[in-house]
Amino acid sequence: MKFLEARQLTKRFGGLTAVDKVDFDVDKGEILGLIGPNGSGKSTTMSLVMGLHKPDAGSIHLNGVDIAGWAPNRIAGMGVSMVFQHSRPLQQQTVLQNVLLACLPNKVTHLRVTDAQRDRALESLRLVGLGGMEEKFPSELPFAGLRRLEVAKALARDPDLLLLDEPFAGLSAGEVREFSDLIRNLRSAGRALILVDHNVKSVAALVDRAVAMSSGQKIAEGSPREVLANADVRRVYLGSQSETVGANVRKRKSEASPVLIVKNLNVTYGKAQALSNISIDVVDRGVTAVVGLNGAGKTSLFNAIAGLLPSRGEIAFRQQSIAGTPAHEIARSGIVLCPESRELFGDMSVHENLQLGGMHLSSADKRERLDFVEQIFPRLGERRGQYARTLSGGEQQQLAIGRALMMKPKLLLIDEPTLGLAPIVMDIISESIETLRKSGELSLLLAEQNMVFASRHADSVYLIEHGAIEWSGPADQFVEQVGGKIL
Amino acid sequence: MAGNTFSIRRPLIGLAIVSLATAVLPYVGLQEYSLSILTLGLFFAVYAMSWDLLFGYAGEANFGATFLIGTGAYTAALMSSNGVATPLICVAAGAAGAVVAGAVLAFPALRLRGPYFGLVTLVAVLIMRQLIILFSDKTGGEIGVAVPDVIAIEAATNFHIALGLAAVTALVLYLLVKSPFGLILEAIGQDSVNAQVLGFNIVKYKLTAFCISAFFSGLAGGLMTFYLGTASTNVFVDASVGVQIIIAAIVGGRRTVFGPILGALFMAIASEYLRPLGSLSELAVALIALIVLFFLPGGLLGLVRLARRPS
Amino acid sequence: MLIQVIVSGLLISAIYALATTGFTLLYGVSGILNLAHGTTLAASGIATWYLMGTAQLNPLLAIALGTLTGVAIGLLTFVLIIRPLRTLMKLSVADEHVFMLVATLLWTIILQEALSYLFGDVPVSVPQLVPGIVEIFGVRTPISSVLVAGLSWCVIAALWFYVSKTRSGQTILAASINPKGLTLCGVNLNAVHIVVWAIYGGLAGLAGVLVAMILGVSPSGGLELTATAFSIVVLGGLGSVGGTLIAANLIGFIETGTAYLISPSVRTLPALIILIIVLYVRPQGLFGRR
Amino acid sequence: MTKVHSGLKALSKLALGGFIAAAMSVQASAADDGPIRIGVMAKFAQINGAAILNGATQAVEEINSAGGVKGRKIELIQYDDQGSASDATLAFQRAVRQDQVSAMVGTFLSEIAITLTPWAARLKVPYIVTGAGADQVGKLVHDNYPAYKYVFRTILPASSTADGVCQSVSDLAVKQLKYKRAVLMTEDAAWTKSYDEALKTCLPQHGLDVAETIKVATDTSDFTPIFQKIEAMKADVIVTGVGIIGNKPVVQWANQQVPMLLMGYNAQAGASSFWKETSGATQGLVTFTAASQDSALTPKTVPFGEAYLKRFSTTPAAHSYATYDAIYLLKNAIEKAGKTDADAIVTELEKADFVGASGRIVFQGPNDPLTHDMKFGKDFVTGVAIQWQDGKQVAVWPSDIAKNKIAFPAFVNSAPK
Repeated sequence: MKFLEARQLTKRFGGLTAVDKVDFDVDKGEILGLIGPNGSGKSTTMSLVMGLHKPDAGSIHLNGVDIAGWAPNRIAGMGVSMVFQHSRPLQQQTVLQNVLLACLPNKVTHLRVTDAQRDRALESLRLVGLGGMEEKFPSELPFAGLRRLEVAKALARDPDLLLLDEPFAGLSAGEVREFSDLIRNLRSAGRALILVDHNVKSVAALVDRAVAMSSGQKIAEGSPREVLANADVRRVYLGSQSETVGANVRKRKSEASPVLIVKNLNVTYGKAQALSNISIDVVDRGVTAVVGLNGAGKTSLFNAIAGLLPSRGEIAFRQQSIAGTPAHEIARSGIVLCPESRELFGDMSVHENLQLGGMHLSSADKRERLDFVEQIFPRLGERRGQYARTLSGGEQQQLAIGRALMMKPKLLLIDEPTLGLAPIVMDIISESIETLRKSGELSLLLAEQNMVFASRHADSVYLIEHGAIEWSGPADQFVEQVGGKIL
Repeated sequence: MAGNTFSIRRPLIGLAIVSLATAVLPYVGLQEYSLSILTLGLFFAVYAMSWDLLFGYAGEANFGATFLIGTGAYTAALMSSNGVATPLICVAAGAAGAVVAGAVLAFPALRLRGPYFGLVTLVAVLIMRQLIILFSDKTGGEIGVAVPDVIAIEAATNFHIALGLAAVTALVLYLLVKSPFGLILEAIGQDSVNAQVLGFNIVKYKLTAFCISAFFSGLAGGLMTFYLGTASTNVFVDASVGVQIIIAAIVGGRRTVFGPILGALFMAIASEYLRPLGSLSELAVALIALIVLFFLPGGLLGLVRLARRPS
Repeated sequence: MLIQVIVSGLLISAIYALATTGFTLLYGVSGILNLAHGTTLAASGIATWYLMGTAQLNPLLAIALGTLTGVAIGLLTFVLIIRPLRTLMKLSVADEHVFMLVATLLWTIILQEALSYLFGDVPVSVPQLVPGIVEIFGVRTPISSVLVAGLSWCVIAALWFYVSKTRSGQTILAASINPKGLTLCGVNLNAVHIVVWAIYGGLAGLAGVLVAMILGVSPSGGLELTATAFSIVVLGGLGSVGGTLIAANLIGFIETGTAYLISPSVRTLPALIILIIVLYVRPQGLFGRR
Repeated sequence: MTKVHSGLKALSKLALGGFIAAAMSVQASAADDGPIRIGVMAKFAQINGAAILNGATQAVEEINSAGGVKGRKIELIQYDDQGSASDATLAFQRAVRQDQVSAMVGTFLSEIAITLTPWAARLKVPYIVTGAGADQVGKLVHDNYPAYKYVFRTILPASSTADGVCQSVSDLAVKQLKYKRAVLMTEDAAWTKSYDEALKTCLPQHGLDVAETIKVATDTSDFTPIFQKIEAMKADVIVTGVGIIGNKPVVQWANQQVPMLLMGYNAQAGASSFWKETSGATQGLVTFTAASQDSALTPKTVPFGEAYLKRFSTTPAAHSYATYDAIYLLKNAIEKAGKTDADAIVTELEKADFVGASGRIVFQGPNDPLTHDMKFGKDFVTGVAIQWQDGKQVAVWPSDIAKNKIAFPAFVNSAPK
């Protein structure tokens, strides 16, 4: 019997099955990696183990006891700890007090801190490398320090099973290395660890076994090497081989000056630097792709261009600076964002969604535009009266692009157009991108995890890692020069 | 907490000095009328401190403070008017009654979050008011219950009672929020998921906090009943009195224990100065509170801290 | 008896429905529980009472001006309270919620005291538009009440038409579903909020006039009206206009039924108790989605 | 946290310093030759409070222009209780301890009167209640006599009101209109408990059956169910007892054209502004009240009403008469005592036999059930019943002063069923 055994774990949110009959084990002294793209259900799986969500079906045996459906504090009492991705320490208390909190028993009559508790807190701080910072306040710690503080809190509870949610997000390469060492040390102390990450590379070097998930299901399990070599996993991350066959990779160096120029763009979230000195040129009337793994900073870049995020640096659209312009004015000026989250009006019909996209057009223009969109996505014409939230994921993606097209964009930003879509829908999106390119009326900027998909359509490609441009160049050189390094 | 005993001791010494300094006010020429303003202000200070234990630390906005206060006041008043016990026993029973009523309300209400919790606590006040009117042959209805006994008649004595109560409440609450219990409560208030993951049963802690808040609210309610001489719905079971308490706590500075005292006294003294405005004085107080809310989110105590922190 | 319950229930429910529609619409679009709602109603009713009685204006003109009072207070609430709170203070979502409640409570007191100062704190009633009575299935009913109920449902129908059939209405609906999506469609959310507050004020204003005509209003009765509206809206599910309409009828009928069948002295108790039970069993309200 | 206490200290120094300075600067002088200070307390933003203040003002102005109290002027000081007992206790203490008033009049809400009664005893200052009618005030004085002897009342207590309602209703409804059945509709409040009991015994004795007693919640908004129910009982008249919800039942009675007269007691309907507040819906309503503009209860009643109308552009309410008389009672008592000493004033008040605007005022003694309440009935204070007719309160009872007969609103059939 393994220390932790999860069987047929299932969680539904409304109609969506976020976790679908997933099995996995982890033993003491072992690190299990849960990997998968955004929305694959890996974080929900971890929440089920911690008790933050109640599973709809399945069992979780910890040391032989079924803890499925227990309240989180009871599960914590069984020796399970969790490190959250976003830390919210107590700002008015010192670092030491924040860790002391974790050492306290669940007893309202416990009114004095014992020496033993204090020693344990100090020891945890030392272990994570925060020795000497005890009397500082969390606001005085750097971003990585806050992450360490969270780990110290989890460690102070001396857990048998430690759950880590995206421990590397937002960290620099050097910090990732230090953190990996820290986590490795935790395993050697005889603990069981589960690590959730989409950063496949760092996980591969660290974990003993990996479970890959996609659309709520387990698609592969085994050693990191086996999982990474798995065809399904590669398809989820890179796109399948069959799609690249016959790919119409074209080289086109536009003679016209770039339609959008981004220079030295910086975006910070509190202390975390999401983008540092990003510079890109978007090909006029062509397709430009920004590729990178989940969390690399693609969405931040797009949101910054669309005016949804404050940023520092230059953004010029057709030689005009648009930095600091309100988001709705940017949208009206012709830069239209079709976000990863799609942001549809769920309780309104397909037709109403499209109408809202074209609300600034004259009625004749609007009718013509509607025909144009329904020509590209015939499916939307068939589903005209249906509520957007009842559409399938692929249809929603088409509607999101369709609604953006209703605004007659000069530059269309599409964030993750293919994420989580079935191959057949991907083909529809592919075709639509080609149609738009041929129409010659707009420029496209794509953000993609699926690098093969991206390089197939793009004229020029930028690779982002950890918020910085790692590579840029023509699309046809991308696969040969960079492709291998990603996975 | 070890390592920062000093930072606990100094505010406590401060509390003691301020309390003692205030206690001699009757003997240095402060008029009896001024004392009575401060007396009522100090009772409000206790309400506001108790309320802020729930709001500032446990993160729950209780719109039914007067449900707890009213239970304390009416329990004490009804016992006294029926000749059951001496005033002090009535007050103690009032505090105990408030704890019981608070637990009965809180145990199910704490399952709810945000506006829903607030609504249930608000509705509790409305229902209690209705019941008092409905059973007016026992409760005195809209006329209230007159208490035959008094604890003290002298303005100075009543002032000392209120001051002592406020000081003891401040002391107990301050020690409590600086203890592991307070640390956990604050963690729950800021991020209840995280606190659960650290192994804390948030309902247990919030319920305890609710009972403590109820205890001091009920205690002060009972004592204030004996001070005023009657328990009546407009003073003790009224949503708008609850609003005044909330305003006092936020104006003074939430999550500070001492801030609400400042807020309550500020409101009492401000209304006294604004009295020449006649019926517009309440409007002026609300306006001031609104301005404080907008420009000093940390409250008056936050302003003092801001001024004392150079950077 | 049953017919009486049905007729009276229908009339009172229509007023409840109109008086709460604006409140729930506002929550749906901007996420704000305006605790000054009842006082906004009272202000409009009192303004109409004053214009009709003391200033001797034409009744229809007075009603129109009373409704405009509601619009003005709605816009003032947004400009003086809501927008400053959102722009001046950088609050977390949870904090913003509480500060919003406290700020609108303070605003309630300010409005209430200003009304008391100007008009005195007394309950007042707006004269009936058309005096006289009709018999409905043998139940004697004031013509005005029937008109008011009819008008309430007409306004609600007009609101429905506006939201589902006009471009501006669709924008507001979209803002309530997904404000970010609307920004991406090139719409200025701030402008949408102003429109919503104006519509809210208009709904509250007209409702206030009608409440003053049928039931009477007073400055200090505002909080009580807010509490009733709040209960109805929460029962129906916060932000769900349809749920609110159903809950308004539910509460209207339960109160009327209680008054007829049990006793007028416990009229509101069963509704309050049902509300608490619903909250425990289904905190998102009868028709709210989580 | 280390900064807290010093900050607290600094701020409290600041606030308290100014406060103390201000408090100490207002040192009142109570010299024997200065003006006599009398406090008047109510919530002045309310019509009732304004009526109390106006009654007091009228009396003080008359007395001062007539030479004052043995040459000393009366200074009237206003105290707004904001309708709250805690504000009221503060104001009462300010009046006595800081402004050093010789007596206090006013108070509309019973809970405030009951709260202030022990304070008047503690602070030893004569206090005449002129607005609040709960019997408990008189009972408190009775039970705690002589400690609570400082409290008097010139407004009728609920039991006297019930008495007056019974007499007026039986004269008007039974003798004049030949009615047989009544429904008692009273608000669900503490003061109506004894009111209900009294009427349920008294009315049948005069030949008016009480078909049922309907209690109405004080937060009732819609009266339709209540009126429908009453109508189904086939009664001839509705006898009301409302003090908190005066406006709504009247307006809805008119709107719904309930075909029965409203009689009995409606506190708000005694105020002259009631016509405006109800936009005229009160047409035809009959209520018992202390006195009215055209009721010549005593030679003083009508002149007072006329002077009041001239001075304040409105007609007096019941509390105006009560407060007006209270000030005169105090004046007489001080003159007789020759000093403003509280016990001396009380002794004189207890001996008073004074014809005021609301009747002949003699206070009940320590052995009567409601000590220091006015004696009620023929030759003492009787009260009047008025009916609202075309914007005016018209006295319809007692018959010797009644100007008009009962008139019927269009929707009320005059004949008994």
